[in-house]
Amino acid sequence: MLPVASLLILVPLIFAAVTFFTKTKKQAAGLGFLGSIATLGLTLYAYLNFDSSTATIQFFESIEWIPSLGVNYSVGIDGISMPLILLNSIVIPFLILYSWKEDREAPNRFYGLILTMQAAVIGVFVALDFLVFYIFWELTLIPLFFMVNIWGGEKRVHASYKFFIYTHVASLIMLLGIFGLFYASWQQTGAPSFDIRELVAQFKFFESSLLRDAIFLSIIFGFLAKLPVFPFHSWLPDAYTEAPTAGSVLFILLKIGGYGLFRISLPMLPNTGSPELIINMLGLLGTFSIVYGALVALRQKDLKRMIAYSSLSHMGFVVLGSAGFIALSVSGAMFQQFSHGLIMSILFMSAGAIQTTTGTRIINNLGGLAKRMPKLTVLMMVGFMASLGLPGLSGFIAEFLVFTFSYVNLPGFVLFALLAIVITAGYHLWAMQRAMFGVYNAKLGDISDINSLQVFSMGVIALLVIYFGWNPNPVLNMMITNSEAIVSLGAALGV
Amino acid sequence: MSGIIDSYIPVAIFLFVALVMPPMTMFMVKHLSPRSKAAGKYTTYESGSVPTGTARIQFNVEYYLYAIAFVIFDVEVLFLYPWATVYKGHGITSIAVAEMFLFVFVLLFGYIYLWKKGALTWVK
Amino acid sequence: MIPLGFYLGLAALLFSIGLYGVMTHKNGIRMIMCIELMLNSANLNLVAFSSYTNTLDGQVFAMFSIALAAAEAAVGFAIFMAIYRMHDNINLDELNILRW
Amino acid sequence: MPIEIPEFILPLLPWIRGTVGLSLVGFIFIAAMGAVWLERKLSADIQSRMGPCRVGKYGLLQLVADAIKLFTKEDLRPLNADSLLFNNANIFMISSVFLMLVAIPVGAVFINGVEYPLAVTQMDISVLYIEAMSAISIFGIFMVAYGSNNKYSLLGAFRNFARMVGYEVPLGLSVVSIAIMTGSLSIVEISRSQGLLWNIFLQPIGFFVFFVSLMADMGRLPFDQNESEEELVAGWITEYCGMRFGLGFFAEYIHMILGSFLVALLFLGGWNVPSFVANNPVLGLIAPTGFLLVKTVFVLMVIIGLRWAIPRFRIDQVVDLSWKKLLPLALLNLVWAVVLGLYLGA
Amino acid sequence: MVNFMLLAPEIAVAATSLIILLIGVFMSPRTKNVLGYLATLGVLAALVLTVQSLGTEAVIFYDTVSIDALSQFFKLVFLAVALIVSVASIKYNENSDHTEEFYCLVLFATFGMMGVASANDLILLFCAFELASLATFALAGFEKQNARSLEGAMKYFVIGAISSALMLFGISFVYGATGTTRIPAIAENAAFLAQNPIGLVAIVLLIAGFGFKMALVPFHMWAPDAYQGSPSVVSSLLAAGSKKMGFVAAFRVFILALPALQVDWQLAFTILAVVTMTFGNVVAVSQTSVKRMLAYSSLAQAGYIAMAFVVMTPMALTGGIFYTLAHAFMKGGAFIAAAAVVWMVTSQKTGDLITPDHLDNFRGLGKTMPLAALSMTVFVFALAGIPPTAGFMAKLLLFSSTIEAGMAWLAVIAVLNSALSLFYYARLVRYMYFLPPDGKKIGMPFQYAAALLIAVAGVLVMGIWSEPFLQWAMDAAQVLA
Repeated sequence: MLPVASLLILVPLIFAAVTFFTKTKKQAAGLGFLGSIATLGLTLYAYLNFDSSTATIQFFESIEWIPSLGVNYSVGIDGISMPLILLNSIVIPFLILYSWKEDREAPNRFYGLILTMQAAVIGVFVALDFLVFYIFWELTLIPLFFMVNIWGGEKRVHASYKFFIYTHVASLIMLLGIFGLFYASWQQTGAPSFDIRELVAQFKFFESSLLRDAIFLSIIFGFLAKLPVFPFHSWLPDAYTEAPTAGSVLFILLKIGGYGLFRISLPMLPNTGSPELIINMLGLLGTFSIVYGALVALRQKDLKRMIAYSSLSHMGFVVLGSAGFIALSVSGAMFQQFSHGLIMSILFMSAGAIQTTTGTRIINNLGGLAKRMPKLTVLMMVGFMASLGLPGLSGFIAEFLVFTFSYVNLPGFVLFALLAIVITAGYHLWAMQRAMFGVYNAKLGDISDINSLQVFSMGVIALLVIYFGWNPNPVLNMMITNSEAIVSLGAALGV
Repeated sequence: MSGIIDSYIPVAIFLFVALVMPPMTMFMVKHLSPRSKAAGKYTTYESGSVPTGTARIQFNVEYYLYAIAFVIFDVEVLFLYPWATVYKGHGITSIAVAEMFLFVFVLLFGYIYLWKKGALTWVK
Repeated sequence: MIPLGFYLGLAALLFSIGLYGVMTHKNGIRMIMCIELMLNSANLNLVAFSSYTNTLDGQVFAMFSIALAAAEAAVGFAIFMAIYRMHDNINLDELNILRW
Repeated sequence: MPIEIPEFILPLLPWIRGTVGLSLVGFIFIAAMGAVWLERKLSADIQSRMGPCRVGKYGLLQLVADAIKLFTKEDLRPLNADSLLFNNANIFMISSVFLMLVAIPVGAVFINGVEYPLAVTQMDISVLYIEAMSAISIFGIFMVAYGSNNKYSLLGAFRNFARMVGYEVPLGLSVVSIAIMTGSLSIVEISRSQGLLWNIFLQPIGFFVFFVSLMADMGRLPFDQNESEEELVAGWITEYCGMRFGLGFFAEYIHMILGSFLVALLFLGGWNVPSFVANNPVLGLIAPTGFLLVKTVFVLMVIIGLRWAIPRFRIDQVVDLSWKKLLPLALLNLVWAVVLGLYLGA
Repeated sequence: MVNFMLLAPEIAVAATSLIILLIGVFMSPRTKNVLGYLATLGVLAALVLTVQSLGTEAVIFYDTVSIDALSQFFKLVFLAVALIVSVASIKYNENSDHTEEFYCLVLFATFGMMGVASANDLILLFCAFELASLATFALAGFEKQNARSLEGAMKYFVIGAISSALMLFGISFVYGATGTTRIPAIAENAAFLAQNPIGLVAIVLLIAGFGFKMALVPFHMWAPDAYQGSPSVVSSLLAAGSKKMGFVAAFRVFILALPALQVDWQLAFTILAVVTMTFGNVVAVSQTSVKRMLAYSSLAQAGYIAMAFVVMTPMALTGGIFYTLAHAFMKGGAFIAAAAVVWMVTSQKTGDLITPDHLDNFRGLGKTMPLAALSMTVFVFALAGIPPTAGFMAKLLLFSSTIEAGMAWLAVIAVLNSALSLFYYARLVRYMYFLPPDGKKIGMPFQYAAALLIAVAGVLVMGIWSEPFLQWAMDAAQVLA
């Protein structure tokens, strides 16, 4: 067996390093593409060798790193991380293809950063040691910061700093929580360890419920701010909007907040001082994000900003599903992460294409684009429909699972959140109608459709959206296996 | 302890006398000497011409360099004194001799440095 | 025997005078003089303690500190001299290129 | 016949010694007057002149006449002088020589073969003490020069300063070399230890360094750059007149005499006499002191004679001599002393 | 007979400096470059000797010198700094007539710092402290024609001299109350000191004395000026080396000698640490001179390290000690990078010549001097505590141990500060990479490059392969426990 987990980090990282030293745009893009394809190959290899019927860690590797602190370099893949790795590995080659023909300065850094980002995100997904986890967690900041800061829109400086400081503070607070966990468990067992699974398992043995709450809350704060959900989201619209298209897509692929929720917070949740309260809080945050995101999206004039807020709304489903805390609602939340990554990639790519061709993103300045850009319109339609949860597309599966099964535990919240479906449908269709259909806005001049590479890359993703809408099992199976494992911990406690 | 203080009591007496003597002498002079006033008597002497400007002018920086060199080497001597007094008849070990040579040797580097840099030359 | 308190009192007084001087004077030379005063008050302390505890460490210490004070003054004067050549005065108040 | 000292006097003994010792001041004053006379006469002889001869036999009373003159001269102070410095400078010069005097033994008496040095006080660090006190005089000189606000004075004082600074170090180093040999910084001990062999023979280089440095320290020709009459009028003392000048002048001569004593004590064997002389009840009282005085006068005459043998150095030559010649020589001597000490100690 | 081999590193450093001084005066300015290599060799030799002697323990010279894990760790710190500085200074001193003085002073300063690290006696501690201080005073004012250098040096000198007077006065009380200057003996006899108000006076004076060197607020006034004004290589020595000397002295004096007064000094350090880190970070945000910004960030870092005195668990001490080494590489390297920029600005005559380290001069450094920009990025990210760098590991140890000790509030303050610090570090990175450059690409002098690479290697190795360093730091902390 190949050491797939390590290779998944190393291959993009090495390609990124080489890409940084390329001279021309062609070399950079080519190398980037090669790197992402290699990663995709590795991922497929891992996927094919993956046993989705068990919740245990597979492809496990561990090397001693700092023994005096109990730090090991240990990585592995399970049903929580596999779909997200898959998502990353699938989207990034197409992202590179999508931006193949764009002209920008310093292409070597651009593609290098994309690959670095991929490595960092996969690193977070495969890490089984808190220190390794945190290192990759922080590493994701750097490429995104640069992405926004170099190639972003007009307010890129402001947006990049806001994003950087905001999420960095959140991760530091999470780090404090990790420290608390580490020392409390050290005291408990007498041996230092940074192993995620062991620390999570030790969590329930801590005596002081105050300590447990403090640790849990500070860790989950980091995840929620990264996700983000309602009160911690203020970096999101700026960063998503100001980022270049590839940056926005990378933001979408940054599923580490939700991943942390499933990997670390949910198994700990039943053992906190007052799980009921926390579940209700999470449900509240999720619901609020759904409704708030949808409402604000409705008001947006900027197409990209609207998509950003709709992304916030979608993230609410992740939290709501997690808070539902039964196997199917949690796997719904996981699936939401996966499908959201695909859908939003299409949407941001479309928005990017519209901006580059027409020079504007303001919905009111567009109009009738379907006549001049039929291919784009079709693809964007697929994205929008999936985003609003049309049955037969992947978005529907996720939302359906979340709504249906969260209702068991959190009926009130779900009923409230159902409101948002209407609004979501409303703003999506309204935006579509204004931007793509109707009379062509002559001011936009003579514009042409997206190029064939873009069609190809967006088309493949759209096809995947449709495919997973009909047959979610390839990823849903492993999600359910793991969700059951997570939830069974809580079931024992009667939550 | 008291022996040390005792040996300084005469010093105190002498110091007192030394402090008193000049003022007393000058007091005597004041009463013995004649007095006559003339403007020219109270100017400073500048080879007979009228003094110009103040005498409190800046002086050559070389004085400073000498002062520093002096301080350095005088302190060296300061450390040598206690060592010198115990050199004989106190069973001093060869290591103390070696250490003192090392000390002087290190200072010698400084000395050569000063010399080569011209700090010991009056007119550069 | 003179009580230890007298030495300590004198030393404290000298030290305070030195400290006051350092804080109020802006002239470099005066500051060095005040610092020397502070160092010497510490030496006085050391020697007084040495005689009252019947240990020699204090006297040895005082000797070293005298030597160091001399070296310190040498370095300080060198710096002030260079400043004087540039600014024609050594008022600390008037040296304010570097701030905030 | 041991002298019985009553119990109650013991604590007062230092006071008594100090007070009695003040008589030494008188002795030294007279000696200083003698030295001035000696210098004039000697100089005259060297230059085939008469020298003082009007007042008293061989002009012996010339100094008394000078003193009367000084006492009755008007005390002038320039208007732009700094009176605080100007008026009090003398105190420093006089203090310097007085305080040196306290520690210098001017001889010794042997009573029943037991040695009693004729020093006001005996300290175990007397050499160091004397060096320190000798250096005080420069404060006085500088106060005069700066206080009188005269350019010649200040120039003289600065030269004085440069010279003093240069020669303190070799002086100190040569004293250290002697201390190594003796194992003590007490002048009495050092003098006593030369019973067999004078230090001048053991450390000829050291003697040379010490003697030259001492000359410079005292400001004797050829090292009187601070006065250098030909260029600086009278150097630092230009504005001093009358008795003020007299006091400074006197302090210088006392300094010279004390310096001669030091040379005799440190290098020329001190008051050591063969033991049969010392044990003689009569000779023991006189001979050691007399022997020391003879040596001192000899040194004094050498110092005076050198004035006419060597012209005054330029200031740069003075500084060169101290830093570039005497200092290495002194270090060489130190090494020599250490080696000698090891050899003699073994 | 004393085993002189125990002092071999010190002897190597001192001998090198004397040899440099001696042969330097006989050389012409053209050939003096050799001296830099000689100094580097000497420092390297000392470094090798120190590493070789790791693990030995001895107390020599009548109990005045203590060779233990703590002293050896700090010797490594100082020698590492000296290595970086002397390599970089080869370029700085090119064609200078004062090369030998520069290296002599650098090595003397290092020698003094090493002496402080291994002092087991307050006399030696004070003397070595002063030796290092005096050498650095002179170094700070090394550019005699540069008004900034002189002003920085003067402020440094005046405040440094006051601090040494305060320290000496404090030491005199400690000596008076315990009757000894040996550190272990002081700890034994400290009972009287603990009951008497004199103890408090001594603590205040000592904290003030060491605090100046550590540049803790409010004793920091000199630091920004001196760091900004001094030649950059010297700033590197000051920030990375001389500051650590204050810490090792404080470790020795407070923790080893005065544990009886722990309550008092712990309280003082709590306040100082919090104030220092907050002040440093807040002020650093608004700086336009990079060296000054680094100076304020250095204050903040001192505040973090001072947390070790507050927490006082073995883990925290390990963290503090580890932090000093990490900070030596990070800050030392950052100042060397600044030195490279100053060199670029002055040799190319482009940009703001009056403040050659102005932020504007860092514009587009990624294009003009890619290596400097890249390593500067590594350093500032390390300073901000971003993994996988030494700074991250150091903060991890320090902050986590604070939580362990139940001082979550302190950890939160520290963490928020460290987040704030990212703001100005990121700004520097932005200037280097995202703003257009003024000039063309410039060949980087290999001496600067070498120094930067050493520092980068240090930062990364300590971050990635931390185990041996951690072990050393733990051993060192063991001495204090």
